[in-house]
Amino acid sequence: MEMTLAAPRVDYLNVRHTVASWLLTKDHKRIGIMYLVVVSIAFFVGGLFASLIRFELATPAGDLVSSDTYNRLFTMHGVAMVFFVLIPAVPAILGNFVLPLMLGAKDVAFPKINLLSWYVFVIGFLFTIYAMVTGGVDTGWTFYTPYSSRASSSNVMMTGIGVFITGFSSILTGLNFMVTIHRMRAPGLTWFRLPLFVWAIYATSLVQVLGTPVIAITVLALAVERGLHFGIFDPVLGGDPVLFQHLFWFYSHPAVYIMILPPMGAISEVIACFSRKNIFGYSFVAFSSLAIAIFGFLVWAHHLFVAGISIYSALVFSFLTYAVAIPSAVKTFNWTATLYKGAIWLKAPMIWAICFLGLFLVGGLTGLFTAALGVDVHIHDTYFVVAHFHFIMVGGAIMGYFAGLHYWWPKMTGRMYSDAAAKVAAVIVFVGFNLTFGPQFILGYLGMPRRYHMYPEEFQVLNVLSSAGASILAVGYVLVAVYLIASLFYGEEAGDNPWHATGLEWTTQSPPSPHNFDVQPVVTEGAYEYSKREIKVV
Amino acid sequence: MSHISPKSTYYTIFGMLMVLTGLTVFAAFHHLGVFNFPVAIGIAITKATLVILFFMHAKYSSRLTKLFVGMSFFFLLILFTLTLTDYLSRGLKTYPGGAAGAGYGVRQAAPAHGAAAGAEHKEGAAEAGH
Amino acid sequence: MSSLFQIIPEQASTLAPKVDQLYWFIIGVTAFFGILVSILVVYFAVKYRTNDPLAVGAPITGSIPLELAWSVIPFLISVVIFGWAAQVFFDIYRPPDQSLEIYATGKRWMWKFQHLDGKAEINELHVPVGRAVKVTFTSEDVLHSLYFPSFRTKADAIPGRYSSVWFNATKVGEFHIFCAEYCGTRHSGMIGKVHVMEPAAYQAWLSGAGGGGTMASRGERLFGELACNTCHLADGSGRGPSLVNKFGTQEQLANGSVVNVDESYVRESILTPQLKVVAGYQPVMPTFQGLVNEESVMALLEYVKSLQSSSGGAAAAANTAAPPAAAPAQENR
Amino acid sequence: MSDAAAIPADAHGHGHHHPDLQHHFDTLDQQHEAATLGMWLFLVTEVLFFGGLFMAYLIYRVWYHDAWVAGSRELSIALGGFNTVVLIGSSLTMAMAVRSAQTGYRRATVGWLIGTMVLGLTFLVVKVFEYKDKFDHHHVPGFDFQVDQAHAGIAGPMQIFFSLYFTMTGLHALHMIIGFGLMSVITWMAYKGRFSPQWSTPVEMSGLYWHFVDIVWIFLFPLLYLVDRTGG
Repeated sequence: MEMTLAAPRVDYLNVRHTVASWLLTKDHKRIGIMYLVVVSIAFFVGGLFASLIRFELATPAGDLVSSDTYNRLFTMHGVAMVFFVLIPAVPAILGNFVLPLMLGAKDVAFPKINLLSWYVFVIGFLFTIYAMVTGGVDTGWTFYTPYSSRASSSNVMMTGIGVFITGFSSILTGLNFMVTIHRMRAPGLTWFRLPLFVWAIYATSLVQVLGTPVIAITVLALAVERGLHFGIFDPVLGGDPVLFQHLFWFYSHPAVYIMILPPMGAISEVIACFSRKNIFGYSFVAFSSLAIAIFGFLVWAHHLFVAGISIYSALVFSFLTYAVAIPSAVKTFNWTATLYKGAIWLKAPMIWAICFLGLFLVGGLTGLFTAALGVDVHIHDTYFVVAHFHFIMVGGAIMGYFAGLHYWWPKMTGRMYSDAAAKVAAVIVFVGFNLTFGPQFILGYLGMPRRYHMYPEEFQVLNVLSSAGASILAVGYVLVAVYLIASLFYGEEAGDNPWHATGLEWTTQSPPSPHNFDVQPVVTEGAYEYSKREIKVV
Repeated sequence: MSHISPKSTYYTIFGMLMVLTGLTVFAAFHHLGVFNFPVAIGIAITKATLVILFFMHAKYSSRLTKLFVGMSFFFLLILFTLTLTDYLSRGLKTYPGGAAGAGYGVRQAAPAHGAAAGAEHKEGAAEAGH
Repeated sequence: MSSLFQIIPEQASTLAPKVDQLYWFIIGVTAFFGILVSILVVYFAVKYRTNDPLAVGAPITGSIPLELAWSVIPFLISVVIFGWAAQVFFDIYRPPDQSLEIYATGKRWMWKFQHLDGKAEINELHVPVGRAVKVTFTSEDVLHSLYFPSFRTKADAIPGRYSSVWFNATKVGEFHIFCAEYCGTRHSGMIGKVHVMEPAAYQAWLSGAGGGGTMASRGERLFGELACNTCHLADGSGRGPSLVNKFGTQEQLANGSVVNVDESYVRESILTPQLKVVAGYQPVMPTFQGLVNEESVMALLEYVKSLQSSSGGAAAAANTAAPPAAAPAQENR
Repeated sequence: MSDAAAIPADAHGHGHHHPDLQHHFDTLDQQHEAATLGMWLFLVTEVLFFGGLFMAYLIYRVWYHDAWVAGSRELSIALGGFNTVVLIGSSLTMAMAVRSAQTGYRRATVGWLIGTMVLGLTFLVVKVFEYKDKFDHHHVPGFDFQVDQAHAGIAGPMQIFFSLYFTMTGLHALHMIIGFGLMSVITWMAYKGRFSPQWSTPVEMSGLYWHFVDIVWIFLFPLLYLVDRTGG
């Protein structure tokens, strides 16, 4: 763009301008931006479906769309949001952009594979979009057999292929990051000097590498059953549909941690920075990420408590589920304690982070209800569960993603957005979100099952509240898009380190040069040594 | 850089793999009761370990590599054991008894002309095609 | 029913208060921690706020005792919730011995209930108040889930096997039945009403029009029509084992293992008879998969269950004249 | 991108940089370690990928043992055994190819690689004949699946057996075809003299992949062909 003084600095954005220079780039920063574009499109698509769902549910009757359409709407909402927004949002966008910077590396370990995984992602997305525009898919994002393999007449195959392909993108990204973290750290950057975001990304990558192949094979088994009429889960032949659910959730529960761990990492960065403090209990927060990733693999069958598993097995999984709740609780307590005696600078990213804390708290605590066997029988597959996982995935993951995005936006673009607008947006989203999903807890306990197109009239009041909240939420998200895009054109220059943050990514220019660092950085201290700066008495 | 094994190591390992292959076939033709399966699996695991350690040089690799190899099988074991907590305590022998209706709407019921046709048990690819 | 301010559904079964008590307990625990953390976050954020970007916070890096405290205390509370919830769970999934039995099948998109005396109803279920009722059900097509919110119980209907829920209704009235597992187009239309009635009214309803023989008698008829009775002779001299007094016992199988003769085993033996052959018999029974629907299987099952001691004689009659339609069944075995 | 412009200048400058050292690594060693680690991580995902099917196999094998025995006996132990020998042999030739590359024998590398490819192709050809046999005997699920009279009662579970058989061996064969493609490229590179004792990473990586494919078969052979061969 236009620069005022001196010669314009070369950065990763202005080094070349051709379309080819973007599409063939191996620069992790440009790839991160390209993910940002695609994920934003997917977020818009998924959001559009969500709005239609909430419109329809404003009245008990099915008066806006047909049942078949409604079923396609919530399925496509789920597929778009889970596989194309939540899973890639923080790792592939923010992770790609800042991870090598944080490590003091020139790039990720395998830049070509990094680009490949973007293309794989886009191809998977195109397959899914194609499935959506040519009739959609109506199985629910969970693809339960035998409905998906035999009964559904929608585009299950095409969507399955899309999800399968996208899985490889996720695997390749995770693999790339793991190797990068192991092998590309700057001199002096020991494991316990790593920013917590890196720990979170590492834990996430572990889940991506270990879990994703299992869903790949599960979707593949579904595909051969549907396409070639093989029978692997087919009860007519003696197969067990519950086995599909086991395999599906072996990935899809840990996938929740793919979604929430990286935003947790981003939150650790933001909270440490804007409290001007070491994160409280650094090693506990760091290891809790790993613990969540590993324990996350031990709890999947809590999605199956009423699905026909043995009651003894349910006991085991319920207990393990409580075990995985502990590391999340530890994180929350540590974040809270970090604020204590901090020098808290309430800039926009911090407001987003505080809103994250509030929503994640609700999401996490309501997990105690769903993990409790006796209560879960009642609330399973009701709106209670819908509300619970939206609090985690939207209230937690998306809020955390936005906190991180606001935090690193000046680094990514070199421009500063309107702080006031960002704070207002955070509050609007927070309020709208609570209004949307708060009533759904009550709806769920009252017994309204999820995926219902029509519902008994007594549920209308709460549904109307929820729909009203959704419109507020939509306003909040649109506002974010508006001021972030506006900042590209009108935003003032951010400077290299607008937040006065520690961390290697803030030592280089904004936007960073194509090679990240002019001089190889050497690390001599921990990640959040704010207190070693000149002390100003608070 | 990377380890270079003498040729003789490779030939020895190949020989052992051949012997074990012969052994597993041999075992399959002998009635060992409940042990047939564990023996077959045991031999397969031994063979796989030989390949991993020597052909794939895991024996001479970094500890991290070894950790990853161990990790993959550890998580596979988690998948197996925790799924089995369900199947074992359901009563491993109680499996679904086939669905009576045999119909999902798109698939026709089994042959109509009496139970004799059940012997053929053609699971209709043709009917299910639409 | 002041639905506007209602936040829990009506408690209409003995299970409901148990579930709700636990629910309120967890609400109490979570509210405590939720409010505590929220207040701390807001309080710290306000108290320690500054507009000076160069200010730094106090050099605190952590505290092991605190970490231990907030790991161990939540864990202990979790264990309490876990234990309590497990107890409720067992109550939900273990029906009392003397339950009124009702069969149901889910198919897209309706629930069909069958009473033992032969009455069948669709998307309606009449039950007496104050008596334990056990619903045994399966699905004819895809997954469904039989959900009684006011009774706080549900279970998935899985094609290929039996599930069951039980409840003891405590209130007379009408309550929802939902399908809770997504099953396609009219998933949200797969709903119904359970009518809880005074025992007398229930009896009156039962003896009303409809019916057409008890389930067991229908099963007996099928037993003849399908020529089951040509092999399963009551005195055990047939090509198949006698079924008299068989239900609820244990059976020695040809492969050496032992199986409980329960609903699942009877069902499986009708549909896939050669998977578990009783010791001493040849695997000659043809499969009835595709020849009988789930309702007929349930009728047959109910008939087998009725063959206890005294009533066994009915089957023992073993009218040797096999219906011609089923005759080819034995030839190729 | 500027790095694209910067590297060739560096690389062809006959300076201290090896031509195959990518710009974002400091040393060939670091690059080699990263590649090795990446490949092993990829194999970790492969283990779990096949693991899902093995899980299904395990459950159904215990449930439907008779069907498993019957299904297994429809498979040719001779062809399966022959293929096992062929594939383990190809692992040996692959290991030798890696060794030759590491020690800098170009012709030997090419020779061993071609040997590996020939053995791999042999395996696939045999597999084609096995598949054809299954089609002829109507043992392919979904394609007019039939079993003989004696097994009519376990036709359903047998169909599950064959579903798993085809999915597992099909995926394995697909991996071999991919490996074959990889190997063609590597052989060409070896022929062109791209590898040296300092840098033979691609050969080593292909080797790891090929050995993994071999390991999968080491499990598939006893699990599918040798369920129980005692008695008639």
